[in-house]
Amino acid sequence: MNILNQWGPIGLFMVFAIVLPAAPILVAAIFAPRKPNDIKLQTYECGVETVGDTWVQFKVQYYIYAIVFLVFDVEMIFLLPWAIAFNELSFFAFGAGFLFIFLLTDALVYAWRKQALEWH
Amino acid sequence: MVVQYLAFVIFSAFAIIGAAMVVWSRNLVHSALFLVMSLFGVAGLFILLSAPFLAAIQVLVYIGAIAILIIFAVMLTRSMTAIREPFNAQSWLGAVIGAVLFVALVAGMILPVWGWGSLPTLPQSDVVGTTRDIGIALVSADGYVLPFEVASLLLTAAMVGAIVIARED
Amino acid sequence: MASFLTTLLVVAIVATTPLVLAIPLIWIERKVAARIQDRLGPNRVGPWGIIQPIADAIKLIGKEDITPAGTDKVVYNLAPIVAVASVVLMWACIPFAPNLIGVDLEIGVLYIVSVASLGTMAIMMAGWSGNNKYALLGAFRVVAQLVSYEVPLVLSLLIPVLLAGSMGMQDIVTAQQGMWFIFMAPVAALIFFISAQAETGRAPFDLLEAESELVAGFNIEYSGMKFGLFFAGEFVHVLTNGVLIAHLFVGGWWGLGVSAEGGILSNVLGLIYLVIKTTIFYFISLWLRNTLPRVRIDQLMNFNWKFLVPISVANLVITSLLLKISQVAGFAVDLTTNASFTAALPMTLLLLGGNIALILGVIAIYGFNIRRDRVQEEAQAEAIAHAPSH
Amino acid sequence: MVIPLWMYLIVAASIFSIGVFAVLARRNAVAVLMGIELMLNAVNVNLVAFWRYSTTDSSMGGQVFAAFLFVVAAAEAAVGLAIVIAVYRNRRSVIVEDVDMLRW
Repeated sequence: MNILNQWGPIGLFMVFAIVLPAAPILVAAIFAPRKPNDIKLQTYECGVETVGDTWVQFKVQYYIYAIVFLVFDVEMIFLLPWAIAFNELSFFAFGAGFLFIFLLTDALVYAWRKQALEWH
Repeated sequence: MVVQYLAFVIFSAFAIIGAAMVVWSRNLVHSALFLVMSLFGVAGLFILLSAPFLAAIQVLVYIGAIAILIIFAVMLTRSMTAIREPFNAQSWLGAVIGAVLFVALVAGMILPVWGWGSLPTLPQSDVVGTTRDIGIALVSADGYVLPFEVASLLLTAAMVGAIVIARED
Repeated sequence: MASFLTTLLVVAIVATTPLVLAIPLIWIERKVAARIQDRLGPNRVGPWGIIQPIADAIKLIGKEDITPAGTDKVVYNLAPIVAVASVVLMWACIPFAPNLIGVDLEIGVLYIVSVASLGTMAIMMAGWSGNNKYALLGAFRVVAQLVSYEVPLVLSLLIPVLLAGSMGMQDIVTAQQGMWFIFMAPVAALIFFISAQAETGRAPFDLLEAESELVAGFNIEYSGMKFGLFFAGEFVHVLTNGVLIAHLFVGGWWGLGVSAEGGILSNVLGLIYLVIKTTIFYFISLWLRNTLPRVRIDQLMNFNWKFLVPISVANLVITSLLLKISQVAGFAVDLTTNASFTAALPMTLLLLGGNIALILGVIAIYGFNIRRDRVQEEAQAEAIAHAPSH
Repeated sequence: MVIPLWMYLIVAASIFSIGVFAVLARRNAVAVLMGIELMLNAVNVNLVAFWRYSTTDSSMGGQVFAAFLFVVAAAEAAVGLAIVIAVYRNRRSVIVEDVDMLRW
């Protein structure tokens, strides 16, 4: 099977990639001393211990960066096959890719003009 | 191919158990992490279906971007992460609808049409199209060039819309 | 069965390589940092302190592993594993020599990028599970930085893919037989290097940790081996970036006396060339880390979104346009089949010209903007100075 | 021995049903959106499975269609979550039932 030849090793790789970092943690868990006390288990804070769950309000700015990133990431779905097939594309197909990039640049320009990319 | 079956079972278990835990978890961050698990299983299924490009895109877009977006949104609406009652009053109705849908799909559509009764349809060959073929199909005039541009437009619109809606002022 | 055992052996070797390399890397890193800062660095354990990282590892194993109260145990323990796993998985399809590669996937580059994006998830998990608001805030900043810099990274990654016409790592390296891609796309190489540096979260982009100012970032609640794993993951990630740049832009294992067909000599020489190239980029990365001052977060974001991303989009447009023109005009060569130096030269000159034009254009635009801002500021200062006192 | 098509379809159907249940039963709007993502994923599995097992069509239609679904999912997530954030800002709630201004 073609697909198994290529991706079977990747599956094995995944097992190794999980086992290799897990092993030192387990080894450490066996050898490391364990003497917990209340002070030691406190969350690392300045001064008074937080009461209840962690509770912070976050800036919406993080979300906006994530949106712009998402759009460019999704763009990759189309640009990568376009780049691979580049040598075989007609001028028309090449132009289609151009229009695609242009439309997305539009979105970036919009975000820029609306100061959505500023860090407040 | 025993290995293939094994991989199929593992990935399906990832996908289905992950999906079930998305619904079941009270903590929304756990839900999001189980969603990642489910999406990962689906990526594995894509590989079994000889679509490695889509599998990699699944990891890149869903796990690398959409899951991050969801966790950001969970954090931004943070006082709501631990709602005492995660299910609404009609949840039993939802469960019934979901179960009926599943039974109807499996017993009504999948098994009669593609299941035991019919001839087992098999893939044409082991070697299927590559990413290059996707690229050519996307931008050639007799291919999907119009959806390709519309996708770009949709992304632009989504980004503009999301920024407008989410901004503070 | 035999083939399965061979595969298992190959996978085991390739997967352990990055983690084994992490041990000397820690020593090299500390030594280089010390020399740059005019110190001696580790010099007690073993000759030149070379055993120091092993002593560190033993110390980490013997350290008490404190899991603070209120943590989400499963996610907390999973996060360092995912962080390291994402880096280890990247090595699955990084070539070492003409015939030495874990798996030569058809979608190699995409695989590497998507596996690397798992690291972002790990940071989010680490920051959230600690039940500490500073860790969470730190994680948010890191994630915002990582996702932002992934955009120029992937956009500049597209250029080698475009030139080689393939996403497979070996194909991209093979296509650079006559001409390294850095000569065809220096701008892309530079952007890739900068954003890769930011992806590892090191100086000058290390405000997520800011060791000299803050206590730590997302990993504040971690101690002992789990903290060590985050650290090891970072070290290996820097090396991985060096290897990636070597492969994508300076010809990977190509060098004098290497042939694509392989053979023992080619493989050995190829590995040596790759190590040399990687070392150079790794050293530049360390050098930057130890000499540049840290940027502020608004500078970080502005630099990415208003400088790197527009330039990488423009670079993509210019490079693809010139490539198409040279194909239509007929002097482009198919780099996968015929890629001697002379054959690739006209195309390279054209692309290089485009890149230089891009650089000049960027300098002109930013120079103009800076001058305009300064003139405005001076005019304002003038107005204030000459304003009537009443 | 190849995995038959109906196995993939059953996996997709179960993910889809779970997604439907999430959309109908969860109170938190973000969880509802996660349910929609699950449903879209199930559809994607179906698309790719039908493409792989199709005996008549040898084009890349299935994969291309799935790629467009990624775009739709991404757009849906971005805008949907933005709406949730905006609602939360104005009404301090992400419970779906609390957002009932349009209800008659």
